[in-house]
Amino acid sequence: MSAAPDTPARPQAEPPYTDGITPAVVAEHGLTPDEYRTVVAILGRAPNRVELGIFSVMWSEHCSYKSSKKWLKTLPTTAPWVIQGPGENAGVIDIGQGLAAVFKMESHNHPSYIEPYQGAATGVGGILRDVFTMGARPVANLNALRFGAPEDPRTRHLVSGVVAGIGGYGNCVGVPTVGGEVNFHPGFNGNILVNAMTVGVAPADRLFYSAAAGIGNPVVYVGSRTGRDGIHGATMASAEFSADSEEKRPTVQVGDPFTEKLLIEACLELMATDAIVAIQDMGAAGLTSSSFEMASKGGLGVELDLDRVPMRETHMTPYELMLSESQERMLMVLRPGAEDLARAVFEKWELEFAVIGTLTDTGRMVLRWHGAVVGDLPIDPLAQASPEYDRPWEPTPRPAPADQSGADAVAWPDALARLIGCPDGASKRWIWEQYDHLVRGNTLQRPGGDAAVVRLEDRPTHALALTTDCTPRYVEADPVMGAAQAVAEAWRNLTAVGATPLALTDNMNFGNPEKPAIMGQFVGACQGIKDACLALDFPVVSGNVSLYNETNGQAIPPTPAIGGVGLVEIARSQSLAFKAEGDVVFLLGA
Amino acid sequence: MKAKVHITLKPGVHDPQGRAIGGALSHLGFTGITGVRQGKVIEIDLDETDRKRALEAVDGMCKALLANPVIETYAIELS
Amino acid sequence: MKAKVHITLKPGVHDPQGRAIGGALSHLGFTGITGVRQGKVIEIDLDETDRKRALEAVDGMCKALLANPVIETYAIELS
Amino acid sequence: MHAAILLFPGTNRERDMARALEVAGAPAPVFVWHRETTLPAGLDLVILPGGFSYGDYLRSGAMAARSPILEAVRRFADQGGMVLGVCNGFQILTEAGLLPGALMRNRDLRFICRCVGLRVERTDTPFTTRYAAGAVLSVPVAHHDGNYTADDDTLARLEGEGRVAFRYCDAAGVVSDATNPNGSRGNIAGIVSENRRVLGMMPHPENLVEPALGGIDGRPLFESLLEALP
Ligand SMILES: Nc1ncnc2c1ncn2[C@@H]1O[C@H](COP(=O)(O)OP(=O)(O)O)[C@@H](O)[C@H]1O
Repeated sequence: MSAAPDTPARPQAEPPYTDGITPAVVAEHGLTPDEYRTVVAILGRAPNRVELGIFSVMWSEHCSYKSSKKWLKTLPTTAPWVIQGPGENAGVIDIGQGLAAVFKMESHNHPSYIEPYQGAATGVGGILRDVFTMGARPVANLNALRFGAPEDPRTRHLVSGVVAGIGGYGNCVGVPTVGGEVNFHPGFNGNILVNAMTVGVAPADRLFYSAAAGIGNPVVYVGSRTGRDGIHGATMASAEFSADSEEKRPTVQVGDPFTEKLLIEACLELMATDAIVAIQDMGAAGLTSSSFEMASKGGLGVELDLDRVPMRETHMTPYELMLSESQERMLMVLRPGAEDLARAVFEKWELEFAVIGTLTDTGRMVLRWHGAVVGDLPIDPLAQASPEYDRPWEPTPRPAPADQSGADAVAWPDALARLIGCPDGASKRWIWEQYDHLVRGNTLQRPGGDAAVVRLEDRPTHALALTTDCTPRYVEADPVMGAAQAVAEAWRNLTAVGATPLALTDNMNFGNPEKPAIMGQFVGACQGIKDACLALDFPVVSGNVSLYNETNGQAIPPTPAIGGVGLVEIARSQSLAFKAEGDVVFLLGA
Repeated sequence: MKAKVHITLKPGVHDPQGRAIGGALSHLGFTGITGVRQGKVIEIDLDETDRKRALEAVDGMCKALLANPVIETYAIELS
Repeated sequence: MKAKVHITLKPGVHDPQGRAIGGALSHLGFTGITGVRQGKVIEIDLDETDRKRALEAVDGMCKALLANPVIETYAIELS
Repeated sequence: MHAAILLFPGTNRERDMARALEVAGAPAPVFVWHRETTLPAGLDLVILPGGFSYGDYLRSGAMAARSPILEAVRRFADQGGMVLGVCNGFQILTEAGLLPGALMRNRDLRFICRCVGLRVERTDTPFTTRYAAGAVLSVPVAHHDGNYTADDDTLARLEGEGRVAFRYCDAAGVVSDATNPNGSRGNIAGIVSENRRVLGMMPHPENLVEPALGGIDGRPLFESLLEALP
C-alpha cells in the first residue's frame, strides 16, 4: 500500500473490535487485516457495524479503484474540447453551438451472470443516471456484450436474458439503443461481460456536478424507496466468482424503468430552475458513496437523519439503509428555501422526496437513527487513506505465431461462408431488433453500420456518431497493440460515417489484478490506449474498471471496451451500403 | 390432470408493478390499501394421471423454466 | 385482510404467453403437456376487517382497473 | 388544425409526434397532462402518442386509460372529435373502450423494432385520404404488445363495416401469416371507430416523415389530417 502523505502510522498490536465484529466479519466485508488497522487508526477506535460497512464499500475495488488508479492516471484526458474529464459521473465534451455531449460506459458483469434480465436492465438504468445527473437528456444507449461459446448450455439463457433486459429498460425509458457489439468466446463461459453506454446532450453552460456546497444546505433524497436490494453488491462486484456465489443471490436488484423515466423528467425539470446546488445518483453502494463523495468533493461534512429515508420495507436497519443498492434514487443538495419548489416537481411525477440531512462544516459524516448517533466518520482521512496499490505485474509474453499450415487448403468461398457464418461475424439484427432504436426520431443511421448517427435536436445540421469496439482475442495476444487497436477501430468507425472523432469512454474488464500476469494485461492495455489516444488526439473523458472477472481461477480474455463519440455534419455523412450499380469499389489503407 | 403453478416474488424483492398498481388504485379513489404485489399463475394440462409423477414433472418444469429462483418462489397445486 | 385476485384469460382468447411457455417446455423435453395458460394474481393488503365490505371493495377494483372484461375474467379470494 | 398531444407518466414518443406534425406543416400542438380533467377549447385533434405509460405494468395502457383526461377524450370523441392513438396510444384507446379489442403480448414474446409492410385498407378516413388505395408502406413498429385480438363477433363487425385501416403485409401487399410480425388477428395493424374519426394503430408513421430518417411513408397520414382539419 503506498502511503498517502497523512496516512496515520500503522499500529502493530492486534486492533480492537466491537459491536460483534470479528476478523471473520472484517474479511466478509472484503477488507484486509491491514485495511482494518487503518480504519481503527483513522477513527482512533474500533468501528461499529455501520461504519465497517461504509469503509467496506468505500474501499472496495469498485468504488476506490485501488488496483487501477495508478495506471488510469496515465491516460490522456485533455483536449481543448474537453469540458469534464474522468472524475465526475460522466465525461463532457463541447460539441458546438453551446451544446455538450455527456457520456460514459459502465459494466454490470457479475449481476448479469447471476440474473441476466435484471442484471442487464439495472446496468442500463445505472449508466443512464450517471448521464442525466449531469443535466443531460439521454439521447442514445449502446451496449458491448461478451458471452461464452454458443455451444455452452448457459449461453442461450444468458444471451436472451441480457438482450431482453437491455431492451426492457431502454425501450421503456424511451432512449434509443443505437449500437453495440457482441462477441462469443469460451473464455467468457463463466463470466459474461455486459457493458452499457449512455450518451446525453446538455446545454454546455448548465451542467451539474456532485461537489456539495453551502453549509446548512438541505440534503434531499428523491426517486424510489429504499429496500434491502443488493446489499453488498459493490463488494460482490469486486470479488471473484466461485461455486458458492449462488449463495449471494438475494443481492440481486430489480430495475424499474418506469420510475427511472419519471426521474429523468423530474430531474431535468428541476434542473431548469436554480434549485439544485449539487446532485449525484445513488449507484453501487447507494447512500454511502453518494453522500460521502458529495461531501468529500465539497470539503464539507454531512449529517443524515436516516429515519427520514423513504423505506419500502419494515424494520430496516441503518446498516441496510446505508448499503442498499435500491435503484432509481438520487441525492441532491438544494439551495436554501428551494425545498418546496423541488418537492412540487417530484410530487407531480409521483416520486419520493425527502429532506434527509444538512451540510455541516465539521468534515465528518454523522448518521442519526431514532435520535442516537449510529455512525461518525471523518470524511477526508477516509477518502485520502483509501488504499492505492502498485500491484506487481508481468508483461504479457508474445504468443508463438499460429500454425498456418493448412490455411491454404480452404477454398475462398468456403472461407467466406465460414467467416460470415461465425457468431461474431454474423448479423446482430436479431439482437438490435429487440431494441427500440428509433424512439425520439433522431436516428439517422440505425444499428448495422459502422457507427450509429443520432441527430442533435438543438443543432439540426449536426449529429453525434457513436460506436463501441474491442476485439478481446487481439488484446489477449498483445495487450498494448490490442488495446491500441480497439481505440483505432472506434476512431475508424466514426470517421467511416464522416464524423470527426472527439473523445472516448472506456470499460476495462479484466481478471484478478492480484495475479501479476493479469495486472500485466491491464498495464499493457492502459499503455495501448494511451499510445493510440495521443496519436489520434482522441482523449479519454470517462470510464469504468471491472476487475476480478474470473470463475474458479480462470480469467476472462482481457477486454478494454472502447466507446467512441464523434461529431458529424449531416450533409457530409456517409453510410456503408453500396448505393448504385456500376459504382467503383476502392480498397484503401495499408 | 391439471396443475396450477403460483409464482410469487420472494419477500423483499422490489415489485415495481405492484407498486404502480397500488398507486393507480389510490388515484381511482380506493382507500385502505396497504400493499399490492403481483404474481403469476401458470396452468398446465397434463396427460399424466398419477399425482406423484405429475408433481415431479411440474416441479421439474418450475426449476427448468417457469420460476426464476433468484427472485421468485413457486407453489404447485394439482387438480 | 388480504385479498388475492386471480385473473385469467377468457376461454377462447388466445394466449401468446401460454403458447410460448408450452413450446419452450416441449423444447426442454417435457412431454404429455396438452395446454398451458398464463394468468395473473394480484395480492392486496387491506385495512378493512369486514369480509363483505372487503369483497365489495376488491370487486370494485377489479371492475375499475385490475381485469379487462374484453379478454379476462377474475376471481377473488379473501384471507 | 388545432392538435393536443396527451402526456402520461411514461409517454416517450411525444416529441416524435410533434416533429411529424411540424414536418407536415401543421401548427405546433399543445401538450396536455394526464391529470387534467378538460381539454383546451377549440381543439380538433387529440393525439395519444407512443411510450410505456405506467411502465406497461398490469396491462399496457390500462392505468393511463383510467386517468382523468380520458373522460374528457371520451366526451370529445362522442361529439365527433378526431383522435389518433399510436402504439401505446392505441393500447390506451382499447383499454378505455374507445376502440374495440385488446392488444396482447407479441406472438414470440419479444419486443420488435423494425420496418414492416403496411397495406392501406381504406382511403376514405380523414387519416388516410392522402394515400393511394391499396398502397403498400414501409413503416417501423416498436412494441412488445401489438398482438391485436377481439372476439369473433367484434372481428366480423370490424371487417363488415370496413373499419380495418391498415394490415401487415409484404412488399407486394400480400397479407399472410408470414408477414404478420406479432400475431395480430387478421394481420390488423390499425382500426377506426364507427364514425371513422378515431384511429388506433401500432406502427409509427411519426418516425418516418423525413428522408434523413429513412423515408417519408408516414407523412401522408399527417397531411391527410391537415387536409381534413384545415
Ligand atoms: N448489442 C448490440 N446492440 C445494438 N447494436 C449492435 C449490437 N451488437 C452489434 N450491433 C450493431 O451491429 C453492427 C455490426 O456490429 P459489429 O459487427 O460489431 O461491427 P464492426 O465490427 O463493423 O464495428 C453495428 O452497427 C453495431 O452497432
